[in-house]
Amino acid sequence: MIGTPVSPEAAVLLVPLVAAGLLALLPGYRLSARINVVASALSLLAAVQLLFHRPEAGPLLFVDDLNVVFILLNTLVGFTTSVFSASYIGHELEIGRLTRGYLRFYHAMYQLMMFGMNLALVANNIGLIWVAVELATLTTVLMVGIYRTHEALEAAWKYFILGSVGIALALFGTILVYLAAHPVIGEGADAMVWTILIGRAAEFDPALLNLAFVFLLLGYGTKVGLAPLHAWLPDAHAEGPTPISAVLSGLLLNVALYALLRFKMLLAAHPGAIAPGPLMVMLGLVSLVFAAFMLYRRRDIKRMFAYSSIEHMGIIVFAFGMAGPLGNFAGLLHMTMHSLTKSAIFFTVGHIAQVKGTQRMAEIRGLTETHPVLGWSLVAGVAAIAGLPPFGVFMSEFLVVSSTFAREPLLALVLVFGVLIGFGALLLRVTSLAFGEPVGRTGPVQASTLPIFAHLALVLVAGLYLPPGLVAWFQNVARLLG
Amino acid sequence: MPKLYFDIAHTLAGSLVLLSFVMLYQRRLGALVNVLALHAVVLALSVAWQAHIQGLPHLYITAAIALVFKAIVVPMALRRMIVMLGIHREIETVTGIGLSMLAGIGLVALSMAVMLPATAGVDPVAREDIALALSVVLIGLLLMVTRRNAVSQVVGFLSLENGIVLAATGAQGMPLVVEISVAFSILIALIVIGIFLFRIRERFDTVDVQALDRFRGERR
Amino acid sequence: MLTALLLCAVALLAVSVLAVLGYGGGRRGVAGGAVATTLVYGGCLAVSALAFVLALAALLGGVTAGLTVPLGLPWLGAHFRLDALSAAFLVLVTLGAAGASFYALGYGQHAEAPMRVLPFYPVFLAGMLLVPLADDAYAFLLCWELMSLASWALVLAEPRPEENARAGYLYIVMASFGTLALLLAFGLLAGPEGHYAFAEMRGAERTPLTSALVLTLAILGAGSKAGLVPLHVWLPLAHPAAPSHVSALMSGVMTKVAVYAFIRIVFDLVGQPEWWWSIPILTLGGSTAALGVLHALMERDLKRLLAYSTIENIGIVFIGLGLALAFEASGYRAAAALALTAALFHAFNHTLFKSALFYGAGAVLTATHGERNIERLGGLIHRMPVSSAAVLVAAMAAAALPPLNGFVSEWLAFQAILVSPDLPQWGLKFLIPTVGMLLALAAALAASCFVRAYGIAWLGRPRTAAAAEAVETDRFSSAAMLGCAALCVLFGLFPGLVIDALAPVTEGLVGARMPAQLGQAWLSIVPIADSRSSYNGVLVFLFIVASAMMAAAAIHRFASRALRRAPPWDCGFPNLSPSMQYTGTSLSQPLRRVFGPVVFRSREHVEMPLPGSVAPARIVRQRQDLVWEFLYLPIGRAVGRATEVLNHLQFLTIRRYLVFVFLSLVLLLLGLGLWS
Amino acid sequence: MFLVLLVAPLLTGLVRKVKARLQRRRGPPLLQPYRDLRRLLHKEVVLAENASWLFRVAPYLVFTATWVAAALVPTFATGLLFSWTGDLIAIIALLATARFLLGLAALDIGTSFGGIGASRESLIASLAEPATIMIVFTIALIAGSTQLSHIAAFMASEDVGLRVSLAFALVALVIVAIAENARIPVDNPATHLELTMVHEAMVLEYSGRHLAMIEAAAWVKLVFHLSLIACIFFPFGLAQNGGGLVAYAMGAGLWLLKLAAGGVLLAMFETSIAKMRVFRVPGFLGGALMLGLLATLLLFISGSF
Repeated sequence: MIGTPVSPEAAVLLVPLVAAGLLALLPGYRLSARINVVASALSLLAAVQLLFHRPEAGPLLFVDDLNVVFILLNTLVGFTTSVFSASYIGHELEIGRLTRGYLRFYHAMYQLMMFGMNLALVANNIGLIWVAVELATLTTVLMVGIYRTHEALEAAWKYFILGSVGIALALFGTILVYLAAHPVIGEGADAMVWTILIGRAAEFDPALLNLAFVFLLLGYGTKVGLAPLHAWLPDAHAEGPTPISAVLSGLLLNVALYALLRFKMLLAAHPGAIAPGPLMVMLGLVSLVFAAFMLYRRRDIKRMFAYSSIEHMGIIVFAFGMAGPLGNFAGLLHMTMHSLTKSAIFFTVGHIAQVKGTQRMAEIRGLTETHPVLGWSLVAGVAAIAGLPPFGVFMSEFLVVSSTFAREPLLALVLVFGVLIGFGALLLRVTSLAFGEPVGRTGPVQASTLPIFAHLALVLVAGLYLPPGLVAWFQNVARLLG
Repeated sequence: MPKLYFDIAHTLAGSLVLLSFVMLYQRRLGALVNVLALHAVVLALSVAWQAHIQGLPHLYITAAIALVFKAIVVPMALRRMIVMLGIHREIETVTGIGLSMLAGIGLVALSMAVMLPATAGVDPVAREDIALALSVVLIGLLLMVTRRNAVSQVVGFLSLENGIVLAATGAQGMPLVVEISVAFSILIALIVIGIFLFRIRERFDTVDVQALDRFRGERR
Repeated sequence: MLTALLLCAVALLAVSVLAVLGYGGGRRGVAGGAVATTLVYGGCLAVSALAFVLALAALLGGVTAGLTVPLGLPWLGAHFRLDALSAAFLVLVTLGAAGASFYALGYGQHAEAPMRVLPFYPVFLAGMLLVPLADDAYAFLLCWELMSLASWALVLAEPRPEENARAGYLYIVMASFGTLALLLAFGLLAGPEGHYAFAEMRGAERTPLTSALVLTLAILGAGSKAGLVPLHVWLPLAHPAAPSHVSALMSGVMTKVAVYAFIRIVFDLVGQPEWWWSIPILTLGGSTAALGVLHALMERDLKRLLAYSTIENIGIVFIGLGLALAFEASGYRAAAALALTAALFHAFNHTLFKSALFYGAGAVLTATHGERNIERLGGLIHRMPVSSAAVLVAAMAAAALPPLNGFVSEWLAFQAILVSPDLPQWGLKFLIPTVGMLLALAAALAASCFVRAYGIAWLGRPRTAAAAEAVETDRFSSAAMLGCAALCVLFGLFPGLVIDALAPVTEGLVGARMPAQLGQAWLSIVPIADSRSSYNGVLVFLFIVASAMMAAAAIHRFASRALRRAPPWDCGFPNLSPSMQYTGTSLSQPLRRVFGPVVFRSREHVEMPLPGSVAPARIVRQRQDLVWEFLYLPIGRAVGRATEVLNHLQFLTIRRYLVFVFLSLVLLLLGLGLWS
Repeated sequence: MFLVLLVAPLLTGLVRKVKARLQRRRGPPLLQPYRDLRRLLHKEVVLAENASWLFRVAPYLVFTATWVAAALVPTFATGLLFSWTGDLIAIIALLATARFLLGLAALDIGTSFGGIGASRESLIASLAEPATIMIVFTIALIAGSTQLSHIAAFMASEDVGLRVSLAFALVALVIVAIAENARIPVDNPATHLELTMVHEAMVLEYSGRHLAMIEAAAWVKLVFHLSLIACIFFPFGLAQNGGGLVAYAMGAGLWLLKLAAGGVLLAMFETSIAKMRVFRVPGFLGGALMLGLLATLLLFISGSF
């Protein structure tokens, strides 16, 4: 990409967009799958370039330390998911769950969704962020419903309606922010440019900012999957194709969270506004505890991990709500780790569901005996997501819990309670899934284990050793977040 | 003159709230759709007025979209839907009409209480607009959650969205308003299409897949 | 020294990686498994033997060293430190590890699926090796959880029967509970700024409330790992589920690592203790000792029985720790040193004899193809002479009988109790004698328990064909057992060796040490003063041996030497069949009748068939673990109910979900309105 | 040490004689136990077919453990040779060792009687032993030592006085001694009735020299307990360390007298009371345990010594 006429931030957007167009036209799923992988790889390259080459903030696009984290994560997981998707989708085609036409649609939508998410991440205009999030949502809605079964359509519909309401609320919040900025910055697009807003946030009307934040919290919070706004999330994860579940959990939630964080920074920059922290802490805890309890009665393996995503989003939002250098650092780390781990889990689960021909957990047992690689990957993934060392999630949970307990013991106790409850549920399930008397089909696997191993290895290394460069970067971001 | 501007804007926004209440009050679907159409017309007027007083011609586009799409196309589609899907003409409510009216009044009070102190520094036209818009949004949401059948829920969502457009146009010089209203229209169109496609009769959430198969002309 | 120890841990991890790679490399099949087993356990043995030498040298040489590795928390690094306490526990850990590895060289060959054990075993060892070395909260918890996780995988190494999976689940949940408690404790110790290094924690100022909270959390965290009642429920399920050498490690060593954690936090990091801290510890310790042994007495599963006995011994260790805390808080440093030495010594002894006992259980398992129920064993002493001798010695040590090591440490604990009237606090004046009674009761019941265990499983006549056809175990296993038994005897005879070796530990923690023992006449041990109490294992042993020889010689000289084999007499009852022997259940029946109704709410009722019916009459016993009944089940039920109630939220209509959105919005707006 | 061995059968003989006399029988002669012993020693051993080495070794070990324990009690003089080898706790533990081995031996043949015996013995022991420890606590707290010689010396000195705790301890110790020695009302040493025996059931399979060792051990144990009571609670006349031959002789004579008195009292007690049901024994011993605990608690609380 070096020396290309396109600047990296534009490349991050253009590659998926062009690829989407291309994929929409091209028949043949093998080729499409490859193009999909290549396009994702190119986006990743472009994103990596952003690390070294930081463009000036424009009125529409800008890149700073914060969103580079998200973009990089986004493109990375997008890339690995596309690799996974290539093998996954092939199998779906074989067993006839999808037709070729739908596959073409699928690949195009995949890139379009990546475009939407990348756009939301690099956008400098709060209106543009909103549009991009909506785009990403709509594309995922279509993908969730792609199997066209009763359940899939229902899930997509639920996602669509709840998402629409959320989006409407977010828009109202965005308008209110504009309204707050308007007397200070003046009319026009400038009053929606984030870099300008943050600079003068202290002069805004605090009450209006508060109000805006309530709407934005609920609006984007719906996308993040915070309870009690979460209802779309489990079904969407469970009924859609597994690569989409991975991307939803690993990426889309992050994108919405990113939007939320931007506005949180805006509020934090104003001394007179309400502290956004307590609200986020509250919602985070509610999500965590609620999702932890919900994990127990799940029968569908993907739905269970979807609830686990809610749980972790709760922890992340909690961490960002607690703020402080440790809290933000932990939140950021946890988000990264969660994305990597959860997508790895979904990769594994996808293959498991394909091998076993079912997503019902009662019909999947004794995996470590019948399919050692998948079984142990699942165990490792669950151990990682449950916050067991030496995986990275442990480090972030360690930081969140220990830093909170000294400040707010009660909150930390609730947090620990929720974590423990969730842990119990996850381990209960993984015990029966991975151990015990094998049940169900024992056919061979054609799994692409590379993405799984890559993610788990990253998470493992992160639990033991974080490179100083990364730490400095994250710490910088944590400072940015206040 | 500014007084007049203000009064007209105020009246239009106020009548939007009033119409929202009328929607809450309606028991019959057909009438509800009619009120929705009227709601959209008033919105279009209001937007146009804003375009006039703010001197922003592109807002006329928004007004036109509101008029054509929301006041004519969507209500027509909804009426057709009622006929085609054989939806009950009675609206099944969760709470009594009286109660939802009371709740609506509470919501308006809430939005005033929240919004007016918050917008002290804002231009009075926008201030009134935004407060009333919030009321419309909240009542729209209330409509969605207290009505059991799909059409009235769509109506609720539409009025919610009208409130947002009102707010967006009220905020002076806000960019992207047109784009946003277009995006929203797409959303609404999708919802309406979705209801058609999935034959969602009574409830918002049971998808009739068999109907869908018939519609697509293929059997699995 | 420290670096070398860390390298040992790394070497263990490397062994594990090699095991996985070897597996991935495709060397499967029986032969490959055997080679891998030998290689892995041989490697572990070599490394842990090396580490043992290093740790021993460090302990005796008084080495302290610190090291920071750029791992773990980025701005902190992983701190490691070697001091007397960690060296002492390292000696224990590595000794246990070396023993288990050696044993497994033979025992591991019988494993059905070696690859489910081999990769995790070295990791488990590494975790236990690293915990005592860790010197910051993150490294500590990381190693701690590494240990838990690896042992969890080992518990699940034999995933069938289903019970084992359940045991593993309960174990990992309790372990995680413990870790979270420790995490919170460290969070408090570290303060809001996050001073996670232990060195910083030691110096920090704390309010009494914070310290008390830390104590509570340490009890919860370390106690759940160690198996303190009421956090013990997982232990009798999980320990036996693992392969026997791992059971030995879990019971003998891992619980001690938990004790280490407790000592490190409460004696070292928190700072000056308050006197009342000892109350919960003593209470828990006493009840743990008594309840553990009572359960052991009722248990029919050989390995589970041993696990319950572990609980008992942990109780004894904690009694010692509680006493030490009480003394230290009141400034009686010498007495504190005595109590702490008793606790540490007992921990050490327990490692030795419990390892031997679990090895023995493993040998039984191998010999009888997995028979763990003592009611189906019997007569093994004839078939397995070497193992039976080693196990007998270990059982006597576990029953705290002189001249073995188990007795010495309990004796020290009694001595510590006898100093305690000096304590000024009234609460302790009531509590300590009671705890002393519980300790005595536990010791006596332990003797009964091991009479029962050994008598039923090893003596008598074989009750099943499997037991009748048992064969002596392999050389490695018997050598490991004999080694442990020999050490039990050795430290029973020369307890002064251990006591003096522990002196730097107590000096470091409570600022005093027991008087040097090796200088005493005739190698006897004198905890406080000659006139107060003393004990001489060697002489007791010599006396017994000498007089036994004398008696035997005299009898053989003067008495008839005639001997005739005949069927057992049994009061003239002819044709005894093995099933007419006393069973373990009937053996413990009197004690069950005495303690059962209170402690277990046990019931017996007879199902008598109607006259004329040919159905057998049955006696049905019920025994409940009240802790399980009144603590865990309610929690489980509460969670169940909560999930059931919340689960309705999964099946709502979209409209209802919208209601949630709507209500959150209205609530937030209301809140905002009220706030402004 | 050997003195104990010599006296033991005599004491048992005495107890039997007195009992018989109290029951208006003539009873066996005083020296009958010696004869029993000799007879047993000269008989051949009938060993069960499936007896293991443990079964054959146990009698010797049981005997010696008891014997060593008895030898550690300052019978007639304090500061005997090697008395610092083990303190009171160690002595009790030695007896426990003996009991442990005997219990194993009882189970070795695999008969139902052995099981009954071991089972009941373990019940008795597991209550008697803590009670003993509590008594030890009481005494040790008063005397400031667990060394028997020191205790005896302290008790013999003037500054003891009368104490409630000591009385409790005495009663408890007597109860324990009765239970430990398998006397009525806990056990009946003379019975071979299946349902009532405890100790006898355990040794049912022994014969010949093995039985002789076991019997001797039981007799020594009785001497041990009586001497223990004597030396702790009635330490008068104990020869002090290095007190000269006369003092030793005096002490020995007094000790014999004390034993005789104890034996007579025991016999009287045994005749005047009936044997208990096995399941009433825990109550009996539990009483001892409670008394011991109470005594210790009182001492802890009074804290005055």
